[in-house]
Amino acid sequence: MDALLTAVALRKEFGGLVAVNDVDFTVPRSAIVSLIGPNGAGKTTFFNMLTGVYKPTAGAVIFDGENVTGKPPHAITNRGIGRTFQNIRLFKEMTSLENVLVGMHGHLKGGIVRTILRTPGLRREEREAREFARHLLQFSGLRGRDDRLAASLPYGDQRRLEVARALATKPKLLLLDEPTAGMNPQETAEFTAFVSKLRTEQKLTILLIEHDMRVVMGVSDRVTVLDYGERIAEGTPKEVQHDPRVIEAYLGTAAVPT
Amino acid sequence: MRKRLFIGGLAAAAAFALAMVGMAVSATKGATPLPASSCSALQGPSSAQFIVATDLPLQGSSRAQTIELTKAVAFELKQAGYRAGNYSVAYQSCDDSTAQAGKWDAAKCSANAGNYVRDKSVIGVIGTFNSGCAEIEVPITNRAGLQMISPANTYIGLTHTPALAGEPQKYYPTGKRTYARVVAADDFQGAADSLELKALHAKSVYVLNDKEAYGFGVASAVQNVIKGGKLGLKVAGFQAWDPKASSYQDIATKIKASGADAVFLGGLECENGGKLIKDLRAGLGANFLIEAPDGFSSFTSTIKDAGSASNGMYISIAGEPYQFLNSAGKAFAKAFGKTVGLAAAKVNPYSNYGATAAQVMLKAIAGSGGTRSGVSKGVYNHSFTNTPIGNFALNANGDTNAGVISFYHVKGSQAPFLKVISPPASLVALAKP
Amino acid sequence: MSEPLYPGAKVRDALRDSWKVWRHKWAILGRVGLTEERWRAWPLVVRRVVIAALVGAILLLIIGPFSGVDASALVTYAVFVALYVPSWKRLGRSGRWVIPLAFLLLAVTFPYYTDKMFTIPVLGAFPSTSTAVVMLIYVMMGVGLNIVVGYAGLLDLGYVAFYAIGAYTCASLASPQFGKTTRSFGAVDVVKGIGGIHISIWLLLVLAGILTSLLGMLIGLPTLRLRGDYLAIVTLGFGEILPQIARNGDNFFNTGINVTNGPQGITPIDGIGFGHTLHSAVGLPANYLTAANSDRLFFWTAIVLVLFTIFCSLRLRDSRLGRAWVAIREDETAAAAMGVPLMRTKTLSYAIGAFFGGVAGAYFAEFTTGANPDSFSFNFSVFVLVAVILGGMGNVWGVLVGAAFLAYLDQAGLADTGAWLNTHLHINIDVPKYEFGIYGVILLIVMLFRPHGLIPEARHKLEFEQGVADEPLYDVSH
Amino acid sequence: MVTEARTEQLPIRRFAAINPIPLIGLSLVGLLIVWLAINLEKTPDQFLSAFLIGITTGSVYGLVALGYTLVYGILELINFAHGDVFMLGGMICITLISEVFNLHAGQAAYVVWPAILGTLAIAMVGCGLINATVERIAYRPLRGAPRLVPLITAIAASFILQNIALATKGPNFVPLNTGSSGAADFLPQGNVFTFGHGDQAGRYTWASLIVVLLTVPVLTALLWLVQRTRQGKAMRATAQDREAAAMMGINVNRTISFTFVLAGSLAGAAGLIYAVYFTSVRFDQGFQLGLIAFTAAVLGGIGNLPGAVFGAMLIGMIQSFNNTLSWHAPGSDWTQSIVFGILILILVFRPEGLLGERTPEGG
Repeated sequence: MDALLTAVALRKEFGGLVAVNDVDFTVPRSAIVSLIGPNGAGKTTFFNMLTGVYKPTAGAVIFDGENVTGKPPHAITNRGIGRTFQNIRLFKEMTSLENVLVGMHGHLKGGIVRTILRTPGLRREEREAREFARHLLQFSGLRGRDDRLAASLPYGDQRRLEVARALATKPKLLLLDEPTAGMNPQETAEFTAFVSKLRTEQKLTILLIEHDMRVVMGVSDRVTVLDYGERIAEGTPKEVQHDPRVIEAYLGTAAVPT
Repeated sequence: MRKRLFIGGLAAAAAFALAMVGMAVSATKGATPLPASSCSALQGPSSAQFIVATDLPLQGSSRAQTIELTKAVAFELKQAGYRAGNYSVAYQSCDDSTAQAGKWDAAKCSANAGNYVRDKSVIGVIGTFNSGCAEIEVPITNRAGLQMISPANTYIGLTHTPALAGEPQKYYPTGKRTYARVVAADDFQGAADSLELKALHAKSVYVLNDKEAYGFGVASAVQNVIKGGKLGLKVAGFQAWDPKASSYQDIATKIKASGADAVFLGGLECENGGKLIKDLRAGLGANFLIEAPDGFSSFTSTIKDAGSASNGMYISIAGEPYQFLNSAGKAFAKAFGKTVGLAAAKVNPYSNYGATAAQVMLKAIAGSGGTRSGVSKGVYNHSFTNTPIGNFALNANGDTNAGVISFYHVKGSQAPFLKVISPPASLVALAKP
Repeated sequence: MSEPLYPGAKVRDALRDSWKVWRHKWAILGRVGLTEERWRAWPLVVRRVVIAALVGAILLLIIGPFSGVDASALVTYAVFVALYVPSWKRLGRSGRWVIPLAFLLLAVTFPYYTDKMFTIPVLGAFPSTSTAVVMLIYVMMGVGLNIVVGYAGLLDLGYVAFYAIGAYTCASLASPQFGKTTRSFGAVDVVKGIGGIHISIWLLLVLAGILTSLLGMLIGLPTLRLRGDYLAIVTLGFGEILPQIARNGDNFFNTGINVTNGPQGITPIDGIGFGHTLHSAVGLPANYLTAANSDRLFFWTAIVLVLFTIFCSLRLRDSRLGRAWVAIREDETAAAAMGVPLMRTKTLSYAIGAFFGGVAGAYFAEFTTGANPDSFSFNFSVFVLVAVILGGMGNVWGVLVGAAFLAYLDQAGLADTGAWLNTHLHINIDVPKYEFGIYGVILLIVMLFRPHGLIPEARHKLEFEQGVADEPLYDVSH
Repeated sequence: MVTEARTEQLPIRRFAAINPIPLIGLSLVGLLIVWLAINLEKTPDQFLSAFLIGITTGSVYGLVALGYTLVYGILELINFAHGDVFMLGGMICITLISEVFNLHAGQAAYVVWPAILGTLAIAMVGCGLINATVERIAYRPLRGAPRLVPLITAIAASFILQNIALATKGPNFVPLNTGSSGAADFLPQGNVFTFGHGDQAGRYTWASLIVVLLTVPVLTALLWLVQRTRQGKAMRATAQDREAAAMMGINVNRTISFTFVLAGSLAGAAGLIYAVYFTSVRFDQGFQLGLIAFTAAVLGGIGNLPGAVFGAMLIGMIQSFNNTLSWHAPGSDWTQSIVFGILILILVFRPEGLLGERTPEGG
């Protein structure tokens, strides 16, 4: 099993504050890896460095054999990393279908001249894109909601739409940032099943930030624990669960996630 | 369904038919007035065949002068019984300024010129006040053969002596002249202003301009005359003042450092001229020689805005003051002054020019045969006698041969007349770049 | 409803809620026995006739006392009824074109009937053809700016810069400006022996567009990575610098190089037209400026330009690029994470917006036969922005209406309104003087009460209908 | 597919590649210093005059810039209307001085100074109220709206204020009586000192000194207020994190209103100084000057109070040196372009300003 994504001594400082401190990290191909840690542990910062939102202060990110450190987000996305956001960040004034179509931006070609002339090739491309987008919506359980405005969808559907949109970028690696936050237990269970389905049906590698330990333990192959920007543990869910440093880190914080 | 569509279609067809009929029925009687959005109501008989329009900036600080000017033109037309020979002529006053800008506006000038051209009742235009506006309007009216007579434009390139590429032919795309002015151009004023500076014992002159078409033109004329070397003066510096600046201490410092002993303000008073004079006085002292052209000729505004700093400055105006006017001029000033409630000597010199332009226009219309091109025939190479500015002739370029410039010297809250200068032709010729 | 914060709050809330009368129309109509079900049960045509009759009655009440109902008002009403009452869409594919074609026909024939039309209450007469040309040019600029502000959500406060570049491109390359060289390329009616470069205006329209879009990219590249408000201020800066360059461009740093003719501006510009060969062969106008129906020619050409602008704008909106713009407007980070290259996409919106600004500027310069540095003030940028915001950011049709209305106000409406107010209320206020104060009030009111403009973009409208509008206008807790 | 070699030699070092921007910036500053030095050498008197003019203009810009910085610090809003509030302040002062108090040359100090202080108080209170009203009407209802929305209403407010001045005071410059120093004639007209000799002699008047001396206590008081008082703490807390401040029991709306009143009264004070020193105001001058002051605030690091004054002094100097010096100065034709050029360069290359610190991106 080779690594799809490797982070080497990744580091991020804000002013004098070290948010992520020389973290090494690996996501094997076709695995589901979780990144956990208490609030403020630097998980999202770490995510943002992987996806190019932040430039690392030091270190490197190797994706699929290519050094993508410091590349702009769209370039990283187009190389095959799709993501969702901790707080849902859909394009609220666009329909579900349009949201997904934005996700396909990097795979479509229409330039200005062809758009204005609306050439047959462009029409075909657009038609196929719409078909694929509908297919993705259906796959994500959003059948019949193509033309609803994203803002008007129920919460759970918005989460699904975010995933559908991320899938539209045709990723090799899917990053999910706390996807079950705010879901009730039933929705969470459904979502966990959906994540497993993604791996089996879409052949995706998945990296998960998650607070809900049941989700983490349920689906992950490997778990990495961050605390105060440091990697304090790494291993299978079982190993991590019994790691004394992990227990200390979680008990030491006021808000212990369940 | 089909039937309803049919009815709808029928209604539509009927609508268009009605529209066509409506178009056909358009009665025209008398002159078509210019649009109310930029022009006043028609003055004179509404059944008049023709309209003479004035095109002036009626807003901003030149307002006092221009309003009086429109009244002078209206007065002159009324005196003539709204008749020019066999034709009846009505009058409209159009505004080429916007209140926002407080001065003439390029788009407004262009729109006005378009209005005159389209309105076939307009047979002649008296205007413009600002040369920059004339540069826009003249080519437009020229294409329609519409004659313009300006009472105030002094920019040289409009009629002769190219300052810029293609002048003055570029203003006359038809090749025929349709623009004349009864006022002497900047070359006269530049020469007279330089002469006066010399007479006031200046040695080195700092020339300022307000980066406006008019101000830049007159400042350049002064600079060119001085640089011509006949007067033994020199130019210490030539620069613009920024009307939006909060202070001109910097300019004063520069002038002082340049060793100049006089400053010439080529520009308009409304471009923060008051503040400019104040700061020059403060930086250069109460006795420093300041001279300004007719852009500062609204004495009340100048003295009000500059306060005591204006004391001692010299202001030149093209034309003659009341006491130098011939009997026709004095008669006009008396009669017109009475209608607007001013003493004859207080009538603004521009009113005389406006009235003269109106007389020239009426005379030309009388012999025009009722066509626009006919009007132009009566303007060029004609002499005009006993007008409110005296006797003069317009040459083939539309320039006057009367190049008298008068000077005023500000004292306290008054600006009494000082003298007149008729600059020699050799000096006037130096003004060209 | 919370406690009113200050005395004005009640008034504000009342104003904000006033449109709810429309929302609760069924509750009100139900009192007199007309429920929504009954209404819907009526045939479509009957319903439309009722509505048309209501519209007619309202118009009669408004127009009647002010300017009197004459034949033209009746004809206008007849046209409205003919277009509105029959359901043209049911005619199938061809039926969809009836209404747009009718509008186009009305627009093209405008110069023939405008002076025969009734007087609009307060605002005065219908716009003249030359006013209509200016209106169309502003519409073009509005639609162009809408691509930047409405689609991509980038606040551009220096749109006047593009307009100025367009105007100066046209002016300097079709006038005696560069008098030392004499080049002529397709220009019509150049005065003999005058010197200068004279390129056909048609070519210059295209060239102006291309030059401005290049400049748009040049300005865009370093600045577009800035945050929204910083970008706005930087564009404002460019909008202030460019007129100064125009003003001082007659003598760059005392080098004697004259590009812009400085404060004089460049005037006049050559005529636009098809030349005498085409004129005698096919009857196309040789030179608009000398043609008898000059205004109409300018008007029809402007219509073609506006149609082209709208066409491009709509096509772009419904494309991959258009979606990317809206995505950036909504959430830049998310858009980037979905593979949208931010810089390139924003720069494109800038370039395309600039293109139309440049063409409009060039055409405006041609129409007014001159380019003058005084015309390029910050106020102009704000003017176009108000047009976009008033009509509804993002919605081409809204912007069209907004820009046309504002241009009408600017050219004639305000002056007419002022004249009307002064005669009827016996006051003496110079209304056009307060033009920009009035625009300020319009901006404020639109932003406070209808942030999506008078005619919101379809998606916003959808949102209103789904009842989101009952909540605060903006969601504070994201 | 995987290139092993590249995985082997990972660039695990700091990404502190050579950045050309500071180098360019430094060389520009170097050129500027050389240019100033040569001018100083050639025309020392002119240089000194320019310097003194720059300090005075900079002081006025500083007072206006402080208002921008205060508001931006707390709301992250560019309050376009601020310059117009300042202009209204100037109008109020000119009206009060020449029509109500009727000050003129030759009046005794015990008449002049109470009147000036009274004018100052009225202008400060008036402008504070105007600014707070603008906030109430144009910004508060839009709190939480996308950032650009209040920016647009700020422009709207600016136009409305301009038109209020246009309606009441007309389109022309509104002048004040002046004396021989160019400043208001009831101020002391004497020289603090003179320099140079003969025709070239320059002078520094009491009026100029008063302007600078008025700015210093205002800035000190402001710094004290923001850093030492309870209200200042509330302001800083609100600026840091509005929600957290609200949770800590701070009345956020009141704090914001207070900030606007404070900024407005600074504009009022600046208005007085402008009125008595520059002696004429036009309805549209505020916007332009406001933009210059905003540039100053950005230059010093927006949100940073001493930075605003520092930036204002710098801008005042740059303007004055450019306008006044003779040796290879672009001259006043280009002042506006230079100021906005600085604004653009700073925003593009160093948005945190000269004195500002880089903030956590997206933190």
